[in-house]
Amino acid sequence: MKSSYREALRAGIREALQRDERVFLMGEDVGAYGGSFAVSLGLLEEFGPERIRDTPLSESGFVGAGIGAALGGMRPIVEIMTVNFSLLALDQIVNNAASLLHMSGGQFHVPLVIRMTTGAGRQLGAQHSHSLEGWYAHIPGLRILTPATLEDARGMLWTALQDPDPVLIFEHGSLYNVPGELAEDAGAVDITSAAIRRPGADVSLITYGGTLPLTLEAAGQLAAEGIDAEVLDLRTLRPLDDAAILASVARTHRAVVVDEGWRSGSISAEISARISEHAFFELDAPVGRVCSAEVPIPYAKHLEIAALPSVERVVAAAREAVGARG
Amino acid sequence: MKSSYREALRAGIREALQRDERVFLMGEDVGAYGGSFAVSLGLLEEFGPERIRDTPLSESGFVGAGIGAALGGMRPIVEIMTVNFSLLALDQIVNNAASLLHMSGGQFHVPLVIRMTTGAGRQLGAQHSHSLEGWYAHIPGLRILTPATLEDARGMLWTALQDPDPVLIFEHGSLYNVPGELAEDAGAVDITSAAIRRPGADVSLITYGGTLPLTLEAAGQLAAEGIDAEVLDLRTLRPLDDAAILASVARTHRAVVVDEGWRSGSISAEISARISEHAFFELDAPVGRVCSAEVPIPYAKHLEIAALPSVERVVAAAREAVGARG
Amino acid sequence: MTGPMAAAAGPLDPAHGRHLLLQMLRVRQLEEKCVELYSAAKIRGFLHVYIGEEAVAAGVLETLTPEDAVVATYREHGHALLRGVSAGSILAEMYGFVEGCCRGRGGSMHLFDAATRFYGGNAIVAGGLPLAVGLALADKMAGRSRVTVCFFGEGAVAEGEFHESLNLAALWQLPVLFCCENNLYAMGTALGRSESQTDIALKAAGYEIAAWAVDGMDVLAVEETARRAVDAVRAGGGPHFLELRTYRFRAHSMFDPERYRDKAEVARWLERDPITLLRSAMEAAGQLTEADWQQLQADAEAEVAAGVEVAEAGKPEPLEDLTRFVYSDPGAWQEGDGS
Amino acid sequence: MTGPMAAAAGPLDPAHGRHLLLQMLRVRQLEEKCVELYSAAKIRGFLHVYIGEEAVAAGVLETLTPEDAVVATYREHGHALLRGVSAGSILAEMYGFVEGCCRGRGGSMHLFDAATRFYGGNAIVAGGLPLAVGLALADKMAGRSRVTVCFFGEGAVAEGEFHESLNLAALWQLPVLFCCENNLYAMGTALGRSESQTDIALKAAGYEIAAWAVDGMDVLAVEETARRAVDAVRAGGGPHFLELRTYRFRAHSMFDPERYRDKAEVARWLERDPITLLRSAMEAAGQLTEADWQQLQADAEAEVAAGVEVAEAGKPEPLEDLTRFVYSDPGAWQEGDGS
Ligand SMILES: Cc1ncc(C[n+]2csc(CCOP(=O)(O)OP(=O)(O)O)c2C)c(N)n1
Ligand SMILES: Cc1ncc(C[n+]2csc(CCOP(=O)(O)OP(=O)(O)O)c2C)c(N)n1
Ligand SMILES: [Mg+2]
Ligand SMILES: [Mg+2]
Repeated sequence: MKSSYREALRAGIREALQRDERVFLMGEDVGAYGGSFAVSLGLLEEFGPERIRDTPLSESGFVGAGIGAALGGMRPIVEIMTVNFSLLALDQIVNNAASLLHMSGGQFHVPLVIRMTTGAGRQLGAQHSHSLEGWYAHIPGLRILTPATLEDARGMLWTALQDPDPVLIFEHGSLYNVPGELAEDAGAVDITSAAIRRPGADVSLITYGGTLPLTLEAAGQLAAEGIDAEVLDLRTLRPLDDAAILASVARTHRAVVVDEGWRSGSISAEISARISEHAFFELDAPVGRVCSAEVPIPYAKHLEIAALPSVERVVAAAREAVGARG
Repeated sequence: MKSSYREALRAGIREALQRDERVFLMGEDVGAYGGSFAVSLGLLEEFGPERIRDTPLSESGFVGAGIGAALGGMRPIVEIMTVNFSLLALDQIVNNAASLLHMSGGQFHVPLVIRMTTGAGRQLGAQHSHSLEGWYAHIPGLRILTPATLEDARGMLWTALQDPDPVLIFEHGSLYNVPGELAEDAGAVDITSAAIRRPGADVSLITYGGTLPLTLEAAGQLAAEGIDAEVLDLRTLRPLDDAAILASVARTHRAVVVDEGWRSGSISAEISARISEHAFFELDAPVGRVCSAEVPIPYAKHLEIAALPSVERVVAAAREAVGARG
Repeated sequence: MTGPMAAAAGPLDPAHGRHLLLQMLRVRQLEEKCVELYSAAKIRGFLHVYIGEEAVAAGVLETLTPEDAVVATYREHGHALLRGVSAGSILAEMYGFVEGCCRGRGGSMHLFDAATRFYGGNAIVAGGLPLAVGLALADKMAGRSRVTVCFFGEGAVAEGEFHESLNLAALWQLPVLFCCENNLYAMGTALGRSESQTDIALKAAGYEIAAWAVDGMDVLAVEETARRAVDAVRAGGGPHFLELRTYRFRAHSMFDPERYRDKAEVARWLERDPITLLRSAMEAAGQLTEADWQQLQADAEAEVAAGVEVAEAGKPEPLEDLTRFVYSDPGAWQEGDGS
Repeated sequence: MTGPMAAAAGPLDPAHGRHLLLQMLRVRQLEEKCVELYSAAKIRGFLHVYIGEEAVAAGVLETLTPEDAVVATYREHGHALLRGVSAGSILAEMYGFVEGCCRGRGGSMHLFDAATRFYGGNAIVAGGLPLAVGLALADKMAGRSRVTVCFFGEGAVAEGEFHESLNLAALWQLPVLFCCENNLYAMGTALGRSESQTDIALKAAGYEIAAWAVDGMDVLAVEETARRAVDAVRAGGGPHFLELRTYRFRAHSMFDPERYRDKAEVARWLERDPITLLRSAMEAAGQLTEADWQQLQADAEAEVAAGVEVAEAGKPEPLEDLTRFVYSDPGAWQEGDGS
């Protein structure tokens, strides 16, 4: 059936609400407004204000309340409008959600799911456009998901809700309107492994979330030049699926990571480091990285475009990797 | 003259207060209590409550007020007791301090210095022991300093205060009591370059802050086994001194990064990635990393020790780098 | 202290009345143009207009001197314009051009202007309040008798930063005027669904901050009350707080389908359009002729048209400068700068 | 509603009085022992004792059922003990041993216990308040008539999270009892130097939360007021708030040289030692003999001594388990768990 990424997310939320009465959705304007990006449109009418719970503008307060509700036996889905605003709730996320199980010696599980919009591309400027999912992946105790496809948008939530530990789901803002086909019976998907979205032999293009479409496009262009690129969609940034990354690199001996985060200290740095650590003598070229320019994302369209990963930059990085002596 | 790291920090603060009347120190218990780690002890008596300004427990509020005061022409030094608490102020640090200059098209400089304690080793448990300086180094617009020596504790502050942009200074809690010799005329130091603390030819041990002492100790042990390790103190984590890193690796062809941050997505990952990118064909072994175990730092002494970088682990990593085929 | 204040007692000086009318008209016309330009895709990103709330910025900003400072939100075109940022520079910013007040880096939500001490433009709800506290702290420590005015919506009251900021300002008796633009909604969330206690001025009083509620549709009342508050702040009376009761006539942003309020409510508020209210009052008092009115409109239109011309003639920042201003240009900043 | 409440009207049942005395003594003795063990380097890290404040935890916790939940701070040994966590498990935790309630991972500041629904132990000031709100939300949504009690110091009132939490609890009418332990200092910061308005109960009232201030040195008054509040919360009356006026007799932590308050002030408060107050009152009323008192002390001492034995016999967690509990053990958690 036809679906957009947004509709796939909504179907996932609806299913969770239907299947488990402990599930509820909480966040700013998820109800009466219909969701700031219309993901939860219509759910208030269907499930009522207790389970589609509008909150005041209190990110730290309602994220912390989500943690408490999870401790109390509920299965909250907390929506934060945009990743930048999640910084207001970081104390709760890091010092409580990610730490409680360990600090309590294994007693207190936090089965909480936090969803938020991430990424640039819509000219929203520096305070609405960061890509911090890779940054969050630094924190032990969290699981970080980045659905890039309709199937994952539809299916990751239910699996995340079964996880006894806190899961953060990052939805790239530029994906919401992406249309596609979704199986009628699409449901929960695995959240532990990366997926090969395009097999290839010459170079591994490793990406996730919002940059998957352009990476696939780059792979298409590379194919036209005779370079057979494999596209690996990480899907989960913490824990990383090392086996899938290394298996791909073992086949191609060359890798480029495509990541909308700022380059320094990015998840792409981690991937590069791991590949070096585990496949150093198999690599024929240094691991390339296509990241965002290290700048608070600018408003002007041409500057924003220049700041972000692009098909051209991925193609160029792949060419360079393939052309390197080795 | 004799000085501890703590006294060196205090001397730096005192000098700044004396030299520039726009400088003031603000934070929780910096005044009447004498500073939670006694860094500002005695300064209230000397400079009065306007300039040694105790704040309520409002991390976001007073860090933001520091940004505003900097915009208003002052030169605030804001103290946050411990890096974990800085998460409460992260919105102000990332969305305002780091972004204002760029968002305003170059109009609004934020000459703010934020100091905080970082790191583990004192059995304070998960909510007081994180090492997030490398994580902060991901943010464009910030400068990240990690004084490891008495000279740097004494001299980095003044230079940081001359910087038109926000500077974060991370003081490792285990260093405060470190004693040593400090020149009578010790003063401002450069904050742009890394420093070789021990020259060597066989392997580069790259570190900063709290792990410098143990890395030097490891180098000493390695010397006894005939491995001549160079110890590079990064001093500044953003921007990284790439030239110094690459020059050291060009000499040794082997590198191990020692970093108290959690391994995944750490500053050590970034260093590893950069070395691969710029010196791939000169490396004789993969870049090694000695980081903290990926766990909220446990209270129990034996667990805490096991979680942190140690002399033994550095020695082992250096041996492995030197022993690798290449 | 928390009931709405009555309007100015004295008779209105017609010239001043026309001036205030013009100020509101300038904002209205500028924003009507913004909406048009948004539809024409000249402006992108999020765009939040202030239409209906103009009396607030017009009344409050009237009471400031150039040395004072202003902090606002993402709904700040009007504040910027009335603070003295030119329409051209505002529009060019929204076009993303170098001629914009932030060289195109900020856009609608992030207008800044050093010359007029306009400190934004902040797209984080409540994010500007601590900045205002700090600006006021700097003035107090330097012994300057300047005032910092901080605008924010009633939605910001739920954020912890609101409370931390009010407490700091009151504790340290800082020269800041907090102006809460209570338009009853934060996006789709009605005040009663976000605050257990909906009397906003009462919250400030809880910090021992003098707080007055005022009819934000009556520009004269706003000006009168703001002047009293600004004078008190400037005289060293510590922070003051105004709750300005107003309404946004349009959607929250260009994407808002307005499912959360009914048309009848909007219609009722439209009858209290601040521009119409002042215009009618002045006409009734014989202080405004039809010709005056036409002239004011023409003046506002001309200014906006000139602004559009500036924007249309704007140039994009060269791509080489993408990462400029992440850190200060060497030498761009002199020791002693910053105030 | 904000003046201190008077003590219980009715006559005291002697057995209950002795029980409360014992509860306070248990905490006092446990902590005296902790201080001793700290000096002997058996306990490390930060250690914050509650000595002087025992009437608060004793009085409040007396009113709860096992189904209720408790959230506290880093100064929580007493709350943990009186909630039912054994002295042995608390002390073993501070020794860093597997027998500790958190297997040695938490230490003094991070005591947790699922069996007694003791949710910490939180070393981030105000960090526990949102958790308490969430626990109460879960109960309300599930239709359970449980109460969540949240303890925090008056220093926490300056944190934004305090305000966000009170507002959420009031807005959603959640079954939570906020207990502010106002001991007048946050580390070295006196209340008057951290709050522009120092009447804490008034702040809660600003959220339309029923708030009562009570003499926190009078365990009977605490119990009486807490019972009224807990009953009201349990009956669906929404959140309630107690300000418990108390004093910490000792330094903030083991590192605090106490430069910020003078000895005379401490001495004055020592005269209001909650244990002595109840003991004297009962002695005066002929409800407590010297033998009773000796017995209570001996009981408390015996309990602590037994606890020390447990701790001394404790074992360290094997190093292989260092990264255990970062994520849940597979199978450790059943679908349906969590309440
Ligand atoms: C911290 C934060 N949370 C959420 C948002 C998204 N958001 C933008 S405007 C807005 C409503 C704010 O309402 P109010 O403060 O009343 O101001 P108004 O828009 O009515 O002028 C929201 C929720 C944001 N920008 N920042
Ligand atoms: C967010 C945060 N800021 C600062 C600290 C350091 N700190 C620990 S306890 C304390 C004082 C808290 O005072 P109060 O809330 O009154 O509780 P009390 O210690 O008096 O029981 C401070 C500042 C902290 N733990 N967390
Ligand atoms: Mg509003
Ligand atoms: Mg206190």
